[in-house]
Parts: sequence; C-alpha cells; structure tokens
Amino acid sequence: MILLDLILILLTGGLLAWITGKWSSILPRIISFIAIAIDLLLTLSIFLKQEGFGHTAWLINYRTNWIPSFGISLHLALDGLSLLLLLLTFFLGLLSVLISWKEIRERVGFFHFNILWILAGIAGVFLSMDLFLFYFFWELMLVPMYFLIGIWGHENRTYASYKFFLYTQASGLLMFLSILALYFIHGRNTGIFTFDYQELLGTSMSAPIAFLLMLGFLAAFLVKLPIVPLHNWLPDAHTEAPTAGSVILAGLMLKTGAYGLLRFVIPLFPEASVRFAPAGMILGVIGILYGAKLAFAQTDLKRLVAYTSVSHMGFVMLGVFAFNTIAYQGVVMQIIAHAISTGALFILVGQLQERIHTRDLNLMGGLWKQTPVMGAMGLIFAMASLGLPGLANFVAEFLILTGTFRANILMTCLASIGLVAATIYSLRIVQKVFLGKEATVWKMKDLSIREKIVCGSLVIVVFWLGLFPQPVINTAKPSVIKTLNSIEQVSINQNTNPIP
Amino acid sequence: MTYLLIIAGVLLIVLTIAAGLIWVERRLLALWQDRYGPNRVGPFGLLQVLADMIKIFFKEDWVPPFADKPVFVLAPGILIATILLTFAVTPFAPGFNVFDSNIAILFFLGNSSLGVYSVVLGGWASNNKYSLLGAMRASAQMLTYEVFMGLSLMGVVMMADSFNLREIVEAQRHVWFVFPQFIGFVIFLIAGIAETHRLPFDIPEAEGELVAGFHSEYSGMKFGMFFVGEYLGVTLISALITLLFFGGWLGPSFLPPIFWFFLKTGIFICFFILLRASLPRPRYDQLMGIGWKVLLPLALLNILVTGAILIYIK
Amino acid sequence: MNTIFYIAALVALVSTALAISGRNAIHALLFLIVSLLSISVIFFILGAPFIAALEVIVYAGAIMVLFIFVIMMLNVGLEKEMENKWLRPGMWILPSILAFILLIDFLSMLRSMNYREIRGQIILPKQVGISLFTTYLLGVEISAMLLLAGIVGAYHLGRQKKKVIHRFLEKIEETHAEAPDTNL
Amino acid sequence: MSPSDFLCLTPVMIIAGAPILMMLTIAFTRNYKVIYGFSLTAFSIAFLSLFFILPAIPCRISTLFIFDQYSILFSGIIILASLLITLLSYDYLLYQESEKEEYFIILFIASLGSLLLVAASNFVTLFLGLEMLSISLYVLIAYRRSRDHSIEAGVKYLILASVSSAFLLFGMGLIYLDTGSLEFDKIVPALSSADHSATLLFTGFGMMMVGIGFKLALVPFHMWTPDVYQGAPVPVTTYIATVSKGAVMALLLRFFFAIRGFQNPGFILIITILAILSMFVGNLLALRQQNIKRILAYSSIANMGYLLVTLLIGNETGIHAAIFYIVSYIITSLGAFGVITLLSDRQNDADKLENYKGLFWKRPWVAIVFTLSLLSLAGIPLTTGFIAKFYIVFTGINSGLWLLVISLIINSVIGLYYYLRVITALFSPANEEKLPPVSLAGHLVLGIVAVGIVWLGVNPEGFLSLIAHFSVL
Repeated sequence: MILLDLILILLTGGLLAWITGKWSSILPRIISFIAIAIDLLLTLSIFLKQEGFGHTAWLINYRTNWIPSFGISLHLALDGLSLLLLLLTFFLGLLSVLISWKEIRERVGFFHFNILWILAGIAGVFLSMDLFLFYFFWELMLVPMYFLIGIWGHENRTYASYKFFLYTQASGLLMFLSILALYFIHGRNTGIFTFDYQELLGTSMSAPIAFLLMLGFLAAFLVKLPIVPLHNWLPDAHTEAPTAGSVILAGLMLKTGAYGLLRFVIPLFPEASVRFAPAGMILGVIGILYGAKLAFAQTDLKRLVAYTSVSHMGFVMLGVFAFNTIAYQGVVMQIIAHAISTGALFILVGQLQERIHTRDLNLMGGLWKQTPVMGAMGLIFAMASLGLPGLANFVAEFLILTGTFRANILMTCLASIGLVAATIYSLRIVQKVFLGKEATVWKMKDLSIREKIVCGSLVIVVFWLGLFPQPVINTAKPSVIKTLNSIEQVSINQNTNPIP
Repeated sequence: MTYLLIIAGVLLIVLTIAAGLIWVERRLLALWQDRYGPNRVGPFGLLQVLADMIKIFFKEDWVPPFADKPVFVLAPGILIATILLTFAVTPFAPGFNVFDSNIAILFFLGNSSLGVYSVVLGGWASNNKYSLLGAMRASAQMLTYEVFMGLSLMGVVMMADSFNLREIVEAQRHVWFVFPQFIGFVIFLIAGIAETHRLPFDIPEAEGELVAGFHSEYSGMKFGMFFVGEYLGVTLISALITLLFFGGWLGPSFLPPIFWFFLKTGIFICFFILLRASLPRPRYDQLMGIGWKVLLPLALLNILVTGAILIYIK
Repeated sequence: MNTIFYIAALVALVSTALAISGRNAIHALLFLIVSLLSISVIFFILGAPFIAALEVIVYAGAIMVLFIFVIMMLNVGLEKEMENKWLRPGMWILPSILAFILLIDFLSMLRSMNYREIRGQIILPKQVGISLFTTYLLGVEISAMLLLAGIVGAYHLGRQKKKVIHRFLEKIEETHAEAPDTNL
Repeated sequence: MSPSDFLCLTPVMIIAGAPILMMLTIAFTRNYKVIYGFSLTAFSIAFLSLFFILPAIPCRISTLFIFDQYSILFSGIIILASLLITLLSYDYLLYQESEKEEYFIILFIASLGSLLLVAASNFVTLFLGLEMLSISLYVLIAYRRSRDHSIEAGVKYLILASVSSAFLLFGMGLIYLDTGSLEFDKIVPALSSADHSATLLFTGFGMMMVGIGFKLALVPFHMWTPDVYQGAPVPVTTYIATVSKGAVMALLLRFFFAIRGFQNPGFILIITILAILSMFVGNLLALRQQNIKRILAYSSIANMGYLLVTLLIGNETGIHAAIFYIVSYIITSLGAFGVITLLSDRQNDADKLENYKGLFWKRPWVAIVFTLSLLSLAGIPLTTGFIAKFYIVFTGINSGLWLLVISLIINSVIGLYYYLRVITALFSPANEEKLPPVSLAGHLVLGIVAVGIVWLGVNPEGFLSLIAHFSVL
C-alpha cells in the first residue's frame, strides 16, 4: 500500500498545487516541496530498513484488481533497482522544485502540477509490475512533460514538444502492440489471460516472434534512452525545456528507458536479447562516439549537455547487452551517476541562463572571476561527467568497461575512446564558460543560498557515490542477479556460450 | 366483338354528350340569366353545335412561333386522353363498361392527376406570361384538390370494401352513399369542380385577369380539345358522383338501369352549369386556404369517423 | 404479358436515357414522367396494381408536377453555361466508369441468377392495406412521424421573415431594426 | 400488439409523443423556456422509463423491432446524449432568429429515429429510422438560416443523404431479391437455399454499405462531412457526431452480426478497405485544417474507421469493444463540441484555431475539458479514449486482424499531431478576445463529460461489466 501512496501523494499534491496556484505563487512551491519530501523520506526509510525485508525477490509487493475483465491488476512492487531509481526520482524532483523557485514566475500552480504528475508517472513506471499499468504510467508522464516543454520552454518550444511527444508516443504504441501480443500468446499457452509481469515471465514462444516482440519493447526504450538513430527528439526537447524539465528529462525520463531494458526486455525475451546483443553493443558504441562528437560541435551549451547524455547512455546500452554482473552493476551506477552529473550540468546552465539570458558558448567566457562558486561547481560536474576517478561516473564507466571487456574486447576498446572524447567536451565547457577571455562583459551575481544548497547536495552525492558506491551496489545486487538469471537459463538451455 | 362495340359505344356516348353540352350549357345559362341563348341555328338552336364544330375544324392550325412546339401540341391531347381513359373504367350499366377494374377509383385518381399536365404544359409551352401564370395556378390548385379528392373517396371505399366501381354501386342497393358519406360527397363535389377548373374555380383561365389563362394562345382544334375536354371532365365528374354517391344505375325497375344512370348524371351536369351561373370566383389564396385548412382536415376526419364506425359495427 | 413487359421496359429505358440527356429541363421531366408511367405498367404486369396506381398518382401526378412547377418558377434556361462547365470530361469520366462497372456487375449478376418467369400473382390493394395495418402498422406510424419532421422543417426553413405590408412602414421598421435588441 | 409490447414501446412513445405535445403548446403560446423545460423533462422521463421496461425485455414487435438489452443500452446512450445536447442548445439558440422552438421538436424526432434504428430488426424499420434521422438532421443543419454556410450545408447533406438512401434501398432490394426476406434474422438461413447467389448478396451488401457509409462518413463517402460539420450549428454538429453516428453504428453492428458478415470474405474485404481508407484519409486530411470543426470532422471520419475494425472481430468481445468505443467517442465528442458551443457567441461559431489561443489562461476549466476531450480522442491514458482504443486493439489482435490493428496504431500517431496542435493553441499566450459567459447548464455538461472521460479512463471495470451484461445480440 505504501507504494500506491507514494504515487497518490504526488498526484494529489499536484492537484492541490494547481488549485492553490490561483491564489498564491508560493503555495504551490511549498506544497510540491512537501509532497516530494514526504515521498523521499518514505523511500529513504525503506532504503534504510531494506535489510529487514530479507532478500526475497521483492522488498514490497502490492497487488489488487483494477480491470479484471482484461486481466489487468494494480500490481506495484519494489526491489533494489526500483528503490534506487525511486530515491533518485524524488531527490531530483525535490531539486527541480528548488531550481524553479525563481525561474518560473508565471502559471506556477500548473507548472508544479505538471512536475508532480511527471514524477508520479515516472515513479509508477519504476514500480509497475503489470504491463498494462506500466504502459499506462509510461504514457502518463508524456502529457505533463509535453506541457512543461510547450508552455515554459524556450524559443522553439512548440516544435520541440511536438517532436518529443510524437517520438515517444509512436514508439510507445509499438511497445503496446508487443505487450498485447505477449498477453495473448501467454493466454493461449496457459489459459490465463493476464498482464502481470511475473506471470508473463518465461512465456514460451517461437524465436522469430520473440524477436519481433522484443523489437517492439526496444523501440520504446531505445527512443527514451536514446540510442543513436532514434535520438533526434532529445537535443530539441532538452534544449527547449525549462531547467526543471531538462533535469527531469535527462535525469529521470532517459532512465525509464534503461530501466525498461533491464526490467522487461532481458527477462521477458532472454533468447532474443542474446541474439540482439551484438547489434545492441554496436548501437551503444555508436551512441557513445557519435554523441560525443556532436556534443563537441555544439555552440549552444544546453544542446551540448544534451548530446553528452546521448553519449553516456551509450554506455548503458553497451553494459546491458554485456550480460554479466559487473557490467550490470555498472549500468545501475551509470544510471544514477549520469542523472546526478548531467542533471547538475543542466541546473548550472539554467542558472547561467537566468543570469545572462543566453546559452551561446561564444558569448560566454571568463565568468570565473565574477562567480567563483559557480565556476567551482561547474568544474566538479564537468569532471564528474568526464569520469574522473573519485567521482560517481568513474565508478560506473569503469564497471561497465570491465564487464564488457569480458564480453567483447573490440567494443570495449572503441567505447573507451568515448572516455577521451568525454574529456574533450567536458573540458571545453569549463574552458569556454568559466575560463579564457571574456567575450561579452556580463554583470552577474554568484550563487544564492538556495542555489548553493541545490548544487551542494549534488556535489555531496557525486562524491559519495564516487568514493563509497557500496550501498548502491548492494541494493542493486538482487535485482541484477535476478535479471542475469534469465539469461543464464537461456545459456543452460542452449548449452552454448551466450556471450559472443 | 362486343368488346369493340362497347368501346365504340362509350366513346360515342361520351363525345356526344360533351359536344351537346356546349349547346346545353349556353341554353341553360341563358335560361337562368333570363335571356334566350343560341336559338337561330336549327330548332331551339340545336344545330349550333354543328356550326361551332365546323368552324373549329376549319380554322387554321396555328402554333405561335415562340411556343415550345412539341409540348404545345401535346398538351390538349393529354387532357382528352386522360379523361377518355377514365371512362374506360366507368360502368354505365351492369355489363356496359370497357374494363371492369379492381382499382377503378385509383385509376381515375391517377388519370386525373395526369390531367394536370395538359393545363400546366399548355400554359408553359405557350411562352406567354398570362399563360404561365395560369399554368402555375393550375398546378397548385389541382395538386391541392387532388389530395383530398382521393381522401374524400376513401369513406366510400371503406363502406363498399372495394375500389371497383361496379361493386361500389352494388353496395348501394340499400342506401345511397350520399347519406352516410355526406361530407365525402360535398368534398368530392368541390374537388371535382376544382379538378375540372369549372367556375367558380376557373382560376387558371380566369378571363378577367389572365385573358383565358393557360389557353390564351390556343386556337382551332387544339383549343377545341381543351374546350371539349372541359365538358368531358364535367361529364366524368357527374358520372362518378352518380356512381359513388347516388347509386349509379340503381333505381326503380320500370326503366332500364342505363336510363337511371344518365338521368342522375344529367342532373349533376345541370348542377354544374347552375353553379357557373350563380357563384362568383374566389380569390386564389382563398381557394388554397380553404383547400388545405378546411377541406383536407374534414376529409381526414371523415375517414377517421367512418373507419371507427365501421370497426364498431363489425 | 412478356411482350408488354419488354415494351414497357424498353420505353422506360429509352425515356430515362432521354430524360438524362435532355437539355431542355421540361422535356427531360416529361421523359421522366413517361419513364414513370412505363414503370407503372411494369408494376401492373408484375401483379401489383395498387403500386402501379400509386406510382402514377404520387410520382407522375404529384411530385413531377411540383418539379415542373419549380422549373417554371425558376424560368430555367440560364443553365447552359453551367452545364457546359459541369460536363467537362474531368467531371463525368470517373462516375461514368464507375457506373459502367456497376452495370457490368449487374449484368453478370443477372446472368448468374436462375432465370425466373415473370409471375403474375396479383396482390390487391386490400391485401396491401391489411399487411400495412397489421404487420407493418408501426412502420406506417413511424412514417407519419417522419413526415411530421419534414413538415415542421419545411415550415421553419420556408418561412419568410415577417414583412410589413406597407412600404412606408417597412422603412420605419428598418430603422428600428438597426437599434440593438434590448429584449434579448 | 399485446400490453407487454406497449410496455416495451414506452420510451419510444414518450419520445414520439413529446414533439406532438410541444407542437400543441406552441400552437397556444410560444415560450422558449417552456419548450426547453419540457424537452428536458421528456428526455429525463424517457430515460427513467428505460429502467421501468427492463423486466419486459426482450420483446419483439411483429417483425419490425426487437427491444432487447442491446437496444435498451443504446437507447439509454442516445437519450442521455440528446439530453446533454438539449442543455447545450439552450444558450446557443437563445440569441438566434425569432422562432427557435421548432428546434427541439425536430431534435426529438431525430432522437426518435435513432431509437428506432437501434431497435430495428427489419429493413423496413432500418430505412424508416435512417430517413427520420436524416430528414430531421438536414432541417437542423440548416436551422440557423441567416448564417453563412448554413443552407449550403443543409442542401449538401440533403442531396448526399438522398443519394445514399437510394443506394441503401437498392442494396436492400438486392438482398431481398436474393434471400426473399426483409428480416435480418432470416437472411442467414436463406443463404443455404438453392436460390441464393453470392454475387447478389455481395453487391447488395456493398450498396448498403455505400448508404451506411454516407451516414457514418466513411471514406470514400465522406465528402460532405467537413462542410456539414462546419456549416451546421454547433449543437447540431454535436448531434451528428454523437447520436447519429452512434445509432447508425449500433445498427450496423446488429445487422452485420445478424447476417454473420464476419464469416463472409467479401464483406470482410469491403469493411477492411473502408476502415483503412477512413483511418488514413481522415487523419491525413485533418493535418492541414485550420478550422476546429473541420479538424473534428476529419477526426470523426478516422474514428469511424477505427470502429469498423470491431465489426470484423466476430465475437462478443468485438461488440463490447464497439460499444465501449461508441460510448467513449460520444462522451468525448460531447466534450469537444460542447466547448465549441459554449464559446460560440451571437454572430459566429468559435470554430477557428485562433479563437482558442490561450483559452487555458482565460477559462481554465473549459480548456481542461477541451484538453481532456482531445487527449481522449488521441487515446492518451487517463482518458476513456485510451481504454476504448486499447479495447479495439486488444480484441483485434486476439482475432488476428494485424493489418487493421497496425493501421490503427499508425493512425493514432498521425492523429496525435493535429490534436496536439489544438492543445498547443489552448495553452499558448492569451489574446485579447472576449469570451461569452458560460451558463450553469454548460458547466453542468462539461462537468459530466469531464467526469465521464476520466472515470471511464481510470476505472472502466464497472462500465465494462455493464456492457457485458447488456450487449447480448
């Protein structure tokens, strides 16, 4: 029941924020802050007590009927992976509310409504154990995000919001078709017509069909992730969205794709995934290199950061199709680390834009003099992004590369070029923005206390994860093993080495 | 052979009556208007008809150059044809009819509705504004009156349980339908006058305002056909009134049935002429108003009451 | 019987074709009337005298008169130009092809059917009436409602705006109409 | 007719009696408010009487009608939708030409036609119901004679409706020729006789589909739709989109199932072609429209295409899916057109995209309902449209209609684009234009619609079981 409450708190909080937004512009902020904070605390308490739940498959499992006519249930469950992602969701959610405190001045109520509902959708995605419910939440987060970009976005917001919506909706429908097909195949096999994830696990079907269905799921997840041929919406959406929107997009929404790969694609279609693995890894590497190359070529700071996401998410893709524990731990770490570091970069860009009203790199430079604190923050996050040891991303990328090295040496070597590229573009940020000559003379203040709190908390997390990642690894472990089990099952059945 | 004889007989009788009516009408009108009428050609002016016919036959057959020729020629023919066709189903006496039809009344109604075209097309084809006005009036008037002409007969049909005119006459052996169906009779009478556009309902021709209306441009035998057609129509309506409401050929047996039939018909023809002599012409909108607002509801009411009573009796 | 049927059918076909191709509206309508009359003959032959009579009374005798009435009122004759415009090949080729396909379809369909003799089973008005007022009673009543809709609609759509008869009064009325309507 | 037959006919008789009483009232005194109140009462009583006759069903009335649970369900939908449209119409007509009472009379007759359609079990009643509906509709379409396009739209509808009726009659004639019966139920048994000719049946059904296709605005018989939607008064457009299409679709469902159309390859071909064409053409043509009514017109074409898929499913779930889709489409359309109605003022209908710029900031509540309706049309979760589309896709996949299902999915995405365009307009910065006030009745309708959309979208279980109970054909 607590899982349902997590979502309901956000939904009602959103409605309240909207309604109160009519009378005051501060009430919605407070309400949203409180709502997310409650959720964060609840999740934290679960995190701290997790040993107490024992290492069963699910820490918490909640299930009740929703639309029994179709075999749809309200099935929410929490395991280590979801727990980590929930923590991340609420943490970044809290920061989004904080960073919008000054940036958003119009229609505050509706803005917070959208933020909370997106968060609810994302939390729902991370918790759903019913495929229909999963799809429901998957779509639910689109509409408020669309509004967020379309209403509070920058110059080109309408175009960006359309693109975002159409890409995700189209791919989502493909997934939906696969879900339905899976439902019927399972129903025909067993006579039980249900959308329940656990029931559908291990549905037997012929290899080509499994592959086809997996492609449907992949379509949705790869668009969200995004992987290179399907990434087109991301730079626009990230660039045009307001800061909070970008943070949520980069920090959370992309992660739903990664989560989907781990939670649904691999366990539901292990054989097909194994067959797809080489292509998946190639796609991952292409993403890493192509994203890095494009990031380097940008002059719009926000667009640059957006392309770094493409590059970083390539690592996730690479890791997922490496099929081993270390790589998977790396993937989980990468999900979290990227969310923090890229989110932080977007926040910095947002703060910059609030001050100088431009995102053009060519107009910046030498800002360190005026804003040393901001510069320092920028440096830290850029370092995190390039994977400096001691910071979160290093752990993640190291684990992934170690894991994939066992699976495919060539790909690993190519992917590590991405690290070099990351160094180049990350340093370019620092160099172009904070160092060098002043291209334009800007009058600007350094970070306010609120902003310092935001950035400070992010710095703490980056360091904590970089130096002491064990709790994360421990928490994710059962889920990672569970996912890998399904692959091992395949290799046992096939009696061949799944890893090419 | 008898069949052909009957056809020839019916045609002869009907056309003779129609032609003779030219004289009869003029004489009677004169009588009621207290003057002489035609009295020079032959005894009592009886040969006047012959003289008129000779004149009409030998007149130049003139079609105005601005007229729509085929339609112009066709129009009077339609009138004569439709009315004569109706006589085909009209029994004059038991066994004395061309075609003993099961749907005689419908056949009559169908033909009378086609008769409208003669007037309408004649007026239109003349390409003359008075004729056109006459044609438009005629189409509206005849369409209107046709509706409840049909409806007014339904009471009779219900009582006789047939559309067959012979059976309808037979059904009046005990009582003429004019008594139980008095409203039907009155409506049919009025509608009949309107259908033949006789005075007082001669609005399509209305000499005073429309210069003879739809047949302004007609002359010679084509005019003659309209002229004879009108008398044929009067004869037809009178015959039908006789058949439908006054027991047809039924009557005391000291005289043959056909005599009774012609007697009754003759009385109604005279009645038509009396109307012409005595009534003023209504305005066009009054005519339409009385048709839709009074006669139509009355006809419907008549059907309703008749139906109810019949069901009650059975 | 068959001979008369074929004659009537031929007349119907020819007159319909002439009705479609005729340029003079009244002539076209006259051909249409002829077509209706010949169809009525066909009904009669098929043993439905009641329908035959109704065809004459209602269609030929009433509806067509109204058509002619309207055409007379509109004083048709200006249509030539419009007709030429409408009769460009682009406008009629596609429908004609479709109609032709339909015709072929019909012919093949008729061929595929078993040949059936024209049955002269006569259905008298009485039978029609009985079935109308027993089995199809509700249908008759529904038709009444249908006509009611038509009448009310015709009344509303055909109604003219109230006019003051006298032209001086009309002018005064116009000036009044420009002032805003306070009643609403 | 036995007393129980009369009982079954109660709702129909109420709906048929109401316009006559209203005419009599008008004959004595013309009072818009009285007629309006009377309409509301009559619709409400008719709706309540449906519950009253539940124990008496199913009953057949000669061979013309069958009042079963299916027709009762649709009767309920039709009456409720008509009631809501009546509520919407009051303000809209308040400022119109002097005589506006006839509107409600004709509205009742149109509803009567729809009620008869959904209960028809015979070609005779099918045709009469359809004609009653279309004759009333073209009067309603041209009702505001003084406005632009109004007469044009009416005449267009009149002509095309007549042409389609001719096709329908011809088709019925051919089927009658083939099977010798006017009753739906006797068609299937007749197919096994020696006289049966498959070509005849196929052609007959094809021609009937032309007629029905016109009424449902399926491609390629859709040409009238945008013009008529645009030209008609908005409540009437609402009526066409909801009651008229719902009733015709209900009829088509019953007919198609009665003749076991889903077992006939020829029929399947016809329906498949119509469905796919309607989806694609409807959605693609909608993309470039600037007028909201036209957008919704094309969207309705596409939606009818989706609905046709349910015909081919060929089992109970197909009917359930169809009913759910119809209901959710009706609710959604009521929302969308309801908003247009409420924003229309004395002179103009609010049918241009510019009229909606920044509506959200001026009239948040109205804009939310509009957004919900559009999202529902697009099939986004949390709205009934999502569940409805899901249901069709769900049953479609179950029956292996992959081609249709995939077309449906592709079209959902295409459709999304133009719905988003409208939504974007709603949320874009506001302009100075003034909006007419929204009455209490309007708020009531919007409230009902909003609750309906969300409720069916979030918790459809109750309604699904209702459908399952009522959709016995």
